[in-house]
Amino acid sequence: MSAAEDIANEPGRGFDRGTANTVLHIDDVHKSFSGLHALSDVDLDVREGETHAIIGPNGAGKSTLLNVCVGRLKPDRGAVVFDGEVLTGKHPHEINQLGVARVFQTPEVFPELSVLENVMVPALSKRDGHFRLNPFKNFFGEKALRDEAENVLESVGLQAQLTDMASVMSRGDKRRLELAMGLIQHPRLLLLDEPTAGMARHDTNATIDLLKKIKEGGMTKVIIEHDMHVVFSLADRISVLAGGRIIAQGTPDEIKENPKVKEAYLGEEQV
Amino acid sequence: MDRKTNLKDWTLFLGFAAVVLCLPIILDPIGANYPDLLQKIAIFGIFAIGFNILFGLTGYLSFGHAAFIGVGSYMSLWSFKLLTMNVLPAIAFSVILAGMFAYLIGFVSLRRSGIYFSILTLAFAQMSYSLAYSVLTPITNGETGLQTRAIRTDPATSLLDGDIRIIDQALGIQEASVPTTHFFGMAMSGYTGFYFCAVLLIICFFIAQRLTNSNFGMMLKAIKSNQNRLNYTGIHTRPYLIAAFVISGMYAGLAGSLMAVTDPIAGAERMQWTASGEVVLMTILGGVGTLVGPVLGAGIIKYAEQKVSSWNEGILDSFFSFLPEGLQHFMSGLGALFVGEGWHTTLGLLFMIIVIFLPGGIMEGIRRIAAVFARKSKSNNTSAAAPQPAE
Amino acid sequence: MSATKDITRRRVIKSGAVAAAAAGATPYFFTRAFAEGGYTNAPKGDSVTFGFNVPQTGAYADEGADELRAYELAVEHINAGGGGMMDTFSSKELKGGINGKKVKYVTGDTQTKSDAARASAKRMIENDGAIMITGGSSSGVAIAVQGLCQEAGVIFMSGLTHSNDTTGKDKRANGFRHFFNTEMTGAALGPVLKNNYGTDRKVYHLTADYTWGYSQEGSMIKYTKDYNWETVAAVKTPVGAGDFSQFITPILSSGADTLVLNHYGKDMVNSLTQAVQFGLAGKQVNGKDFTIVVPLYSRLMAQGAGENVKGIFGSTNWHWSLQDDASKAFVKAFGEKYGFPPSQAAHTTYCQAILYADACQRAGTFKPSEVGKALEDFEFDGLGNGKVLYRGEDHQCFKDVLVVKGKENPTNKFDVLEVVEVTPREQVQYEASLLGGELGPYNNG
Amino acid sequence: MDAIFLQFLNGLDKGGAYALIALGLTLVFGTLGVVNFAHGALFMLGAFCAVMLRKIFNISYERVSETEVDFLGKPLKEQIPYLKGIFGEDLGGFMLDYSVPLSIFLAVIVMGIVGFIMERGLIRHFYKRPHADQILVTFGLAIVVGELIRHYFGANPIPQAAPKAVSGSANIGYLVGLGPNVIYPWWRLVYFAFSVSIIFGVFAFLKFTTFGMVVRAGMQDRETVGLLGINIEQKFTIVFALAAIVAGVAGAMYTPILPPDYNMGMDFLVLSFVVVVVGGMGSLEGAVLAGFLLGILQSFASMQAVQNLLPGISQIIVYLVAVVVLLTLPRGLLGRKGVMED
Repeated sequence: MSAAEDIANEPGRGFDRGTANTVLHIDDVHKSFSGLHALSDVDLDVREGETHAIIGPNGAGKSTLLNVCVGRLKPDRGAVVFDGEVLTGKHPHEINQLGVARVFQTPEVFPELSVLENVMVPALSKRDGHFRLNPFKNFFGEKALRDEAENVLESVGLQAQLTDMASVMSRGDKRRLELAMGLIQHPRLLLLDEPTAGMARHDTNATIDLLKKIKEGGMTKVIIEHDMHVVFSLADRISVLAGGRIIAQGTPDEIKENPKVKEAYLGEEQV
Repeated sequence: MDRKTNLKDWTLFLGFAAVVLCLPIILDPIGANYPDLLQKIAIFGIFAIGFNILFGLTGYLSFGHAAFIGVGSYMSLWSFKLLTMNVLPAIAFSVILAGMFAYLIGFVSLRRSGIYFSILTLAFAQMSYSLAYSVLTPITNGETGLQTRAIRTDPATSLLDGDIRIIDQALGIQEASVPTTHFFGMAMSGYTGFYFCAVLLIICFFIAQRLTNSNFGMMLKAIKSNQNRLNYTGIHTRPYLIAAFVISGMYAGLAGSLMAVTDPIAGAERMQWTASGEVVLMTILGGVGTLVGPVLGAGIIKYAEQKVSSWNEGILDSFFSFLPEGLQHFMSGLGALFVGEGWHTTLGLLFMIIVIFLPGGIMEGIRRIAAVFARKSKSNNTSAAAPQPAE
Repeated sequence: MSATKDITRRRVIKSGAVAAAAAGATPYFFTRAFAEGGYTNAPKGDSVTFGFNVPQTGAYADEGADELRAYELAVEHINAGGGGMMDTFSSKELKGGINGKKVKYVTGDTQTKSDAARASAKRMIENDGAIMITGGSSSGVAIAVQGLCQEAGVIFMSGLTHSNDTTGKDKRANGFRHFFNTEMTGAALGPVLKNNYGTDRKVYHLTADYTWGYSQEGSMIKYTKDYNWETVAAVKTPVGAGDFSQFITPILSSGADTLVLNHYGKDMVNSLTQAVQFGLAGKQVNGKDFTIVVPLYSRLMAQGAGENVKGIFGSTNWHWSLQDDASKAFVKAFGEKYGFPPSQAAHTTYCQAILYADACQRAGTFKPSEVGKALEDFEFDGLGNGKVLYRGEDHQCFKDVLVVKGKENPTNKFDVLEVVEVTPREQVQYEASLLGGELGPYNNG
Repeated sequence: MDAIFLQFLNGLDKGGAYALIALGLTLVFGTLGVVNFAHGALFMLGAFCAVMLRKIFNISYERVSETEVDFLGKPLKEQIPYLKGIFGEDLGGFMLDYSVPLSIFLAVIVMGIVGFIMERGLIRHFYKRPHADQILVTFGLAIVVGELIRHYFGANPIPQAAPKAVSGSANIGYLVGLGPNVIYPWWRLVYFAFSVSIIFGVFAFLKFTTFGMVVRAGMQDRETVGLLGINIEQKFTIVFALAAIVAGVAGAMYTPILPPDYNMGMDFLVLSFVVVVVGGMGSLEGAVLAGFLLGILQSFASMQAVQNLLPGISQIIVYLVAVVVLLTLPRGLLGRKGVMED
């Protein structure tokens, strides 16, 4: 936390906290791993209610950027501001409590818990905060939350597996569970790391439909995605990351036409 | 589902309570029906249940829980010596002090995880043990152990050798020699002592069961399952871990206190790392993460320690007396490797066999057997009702 | 797999039942064990059960095993009404069995831990119906078990326990000690040390960091200060330290010319071995030969220290090379049965068993208060230590103390100590009030 | 000054033993990912190799003595070792005298076999199991091995003499220009030299042989090495046997310093774990560094001046250091990220 203040109070830094309708503002973020620049001079604004896609070739720094946003990595320079609050230097759980949820690329579920419990954990976290010592509140008595959890699970198509252990699920089902775990928190900002990777076409379409539905609800989303079909059917705006830098930004149509993007990314990808 | 789960929980709880209260009858055929062993099973059952709240739910393996046993025992003894022979304040103070001590150790140790956490707890417990054995002799009476004494007549007598028992004295209770511990007049030795421990064991079981099924319990399980993910879900895991550590420390404190209640003496060796190891073994032997398993494990290990160690060669000889003489000697010689003074061998082999073949402990074994029977009865039913294709 | 499991389980259950049957005790429900006869475990039928509580695992397991051998021999002799030291014992009351009952026994493992020792003693009392408990190989355990026996209302005849407290401030009416203590060791060793090493020495103490160590160190200082033996330093060493080198090296430059090792058991073996390795024994300091003293010797352990004990003084309760009739009879009986001579642990426990049996016979009952009275101020002879008094005031035996020295030219591997002097009883006897404590009344349960 | 120098020597000596035990332990951690609670038992088995060799050398025939008598007064049956009969008085006597150093050869063979069997028969099946399971199964094995040794050798320590040539003390005070009180047992100096050379040997083995390179790569990244098509499993057997041998020879050579008994493995177990953790799990250099560091600190903490200042410090110093190191350096002195943190 003090690190965040340090950055914010750094004399002469006085960085930009973004404009009024900006939810997430990434300000001049640098990150390097033993000399290798993973991110440099990254500036990014995500506006209220939009679905913002970040695309880029492998190794472009997309996951690093996401990790910087949720507090897994500390940037060498720069800061991430969410809704006027500096996230940089905060712990992951604090960032989540502010309303930023992340859906992981490789499913990071709780393998030894049931599907329903997997969704109940983030639901409880949303309701009770980062720590609540209530040892005698029976988990099975949480009627309202459970109904909600079941609804969310139904929306991702897992209603038939409520009591299954997450460890025995298929990879695709785990991804859907991941999504449900993000959705149940009704986050102000949902970060999705390749939500459809490894899914069959049919499932991908279902996921797109689901994400569209959520969009109607007004949730702000950042999606990292490889699948251009997904990107162009969902994104309001797209940022293209290559070699750790943002090389282009704009609406899907703008990006489609951008020669730099074509060169760096689309060309090779759409073979 | 609500009602079904509830029903299952209550059945388990009532079944457990019934078995615990009937232990004297159940254990009689194997020669284990005597107060001391019964008390020890109940006390170590409490210890193991508490340990399982930490280890079974969160996966954090503490090698220092014996320290809390020691704290509980010493605190109880001092309550007997300074306040009253009634066990109520002793138990209350012990549990509170053990909780505080656990908070201190947990606060520091839980900054690390995995084997580093284990070694930190081990280090704290070993330091407690070493100091209690030597430098802290004025508080712990070192090797001899802290004991209750008669009321001192001369204020110059050290408190180790003469008690004051302020409350009892104020109440004007006359003491003949060294008084015994009691719960409002109910003596805490023998079978009453066992039933006292048994009731506490049942209460502890109930609490642990509620904890396990609570939101809190689920968070602990989530920590074990994937602590990293939990952070990104907005949960601050450390307070949960500290809470679990303190609760299990309080269970250990209660167990230590009960050891002093049923037998008012407290020695430093209760805090040695081997004692911490013992509870790990109990938990794993019975079944980590299960509610009944740790108690079962505690019972088996205490039985082995008390009874298997007493089967000396004389008993072996008479057991094998139906064999021809040469064979009899051979068999009792072979048996002596495993029972009597060789009982440690049996214990070691038992751990190996359990871990190799039944990683989920005895409870998993029971589940497997139950599953076999269930399948059998099911297949009987289905074959009787209508021919179904094989699975 | 499951078949073999089944068998072992059944066997366990079965032999458990055998154990109970062998103990001659029927399991009871909700009844106090001592309802009949007016005292705990009053024997029914034609047998009486002794409880032998010795270390069978842990550092003192070998001593425990030797104690157990001696107990078995004692039971044999008691039931036969003769053999071994029974024949030389001055009291001739025992005529096969005690009060017309045969002696049986149960055993338990103290693990040299107070908790475990109390637990196994409780098992023998509560489950196996033991009328008395005896054994043990350390003072902490002896005091813990003695306290337990007082509460339970049975007699405790302690085994190896050398701390003053056992019959000092922790004495109990139901507890009796045959072994000597640190006070007597000091009183016996002091003059011998002066005679051999002269006056005005500078002494360095290495002391095991627990109650017995403190007590032994105190008594050595007390009984040598008259000869101007001045304490240079007294350093506490952790129990079970293993390597004592870091405690030994400072001795070289401390100016001390005498090292007293207030260690017992494994600590003694290790610290002595290492002190000799460091060349202490051969040095010259202050114009005197550097000297090492081990106040309490155990032959079993001295064997562990091998060559290193040569010429080193210490005290012991009894040694097999004594040439009186009783000792010779005991060594013969024991040696013929087991093939090697008995240790002092074996001797003490054998004596304790015989003394208890004899007291019961003389009292005509097993009731602790009566048996205790029969033992109080009982004077006897013929158990290998000359004339012995079981003092009534503190239930401590007073007898001659052996000052021994590591033998220079041992003839066999058991022959590691030689008796230098037999310090007469009068010289080591002290007032009971010296060590404090209250016996309290007998407890019959 | 003398005292400080001697304590330093003591520290090096202890540190050598700690480092040798910890070395194998951390090697097994780092490569196999196994927490081996039976490692102390391997050290103890090594020590009993020395006991055994002396026993074998002392296998004797009996000759009834005409003059001497035994403790029961019967004619003494003298024991004459066959060794002397076979090799003659000189060579036989020499072998008896040097039985401890010679037992290194026995220890290498025995411990190699023990390590091989243990890895193939038990450890192998526990690579993927939780640490708690590994701890329990190896702890069970340690108990069983200890009890078997007790069954055959008894519980009391069995002294082993160093060869006569090095059984005395070296007057090293003159060598380093200190007073005449600076004497130190030869055998401890030998042990120190021995431990240093074994440590260097192990490091050289891992550094300069292809096998060692594979093992070190495996310690860095097990999966990659597996992907390279190298049969890492087979290498693991050799690594484990190597760890067992190092522990074994360390134990055998330690016997003249500390008479071995069946429980010495347990005594060293906790300590060696602390050493490994302080050094950093899976770090060989860390284990050596921590071994010497703890040895030296332990020696100095035992000095009376220090004890007067902080009573009881000698008992807890090792654990205190562990706590301080782990709280300030999360992965120990030289530990790498990500090893054994789950």
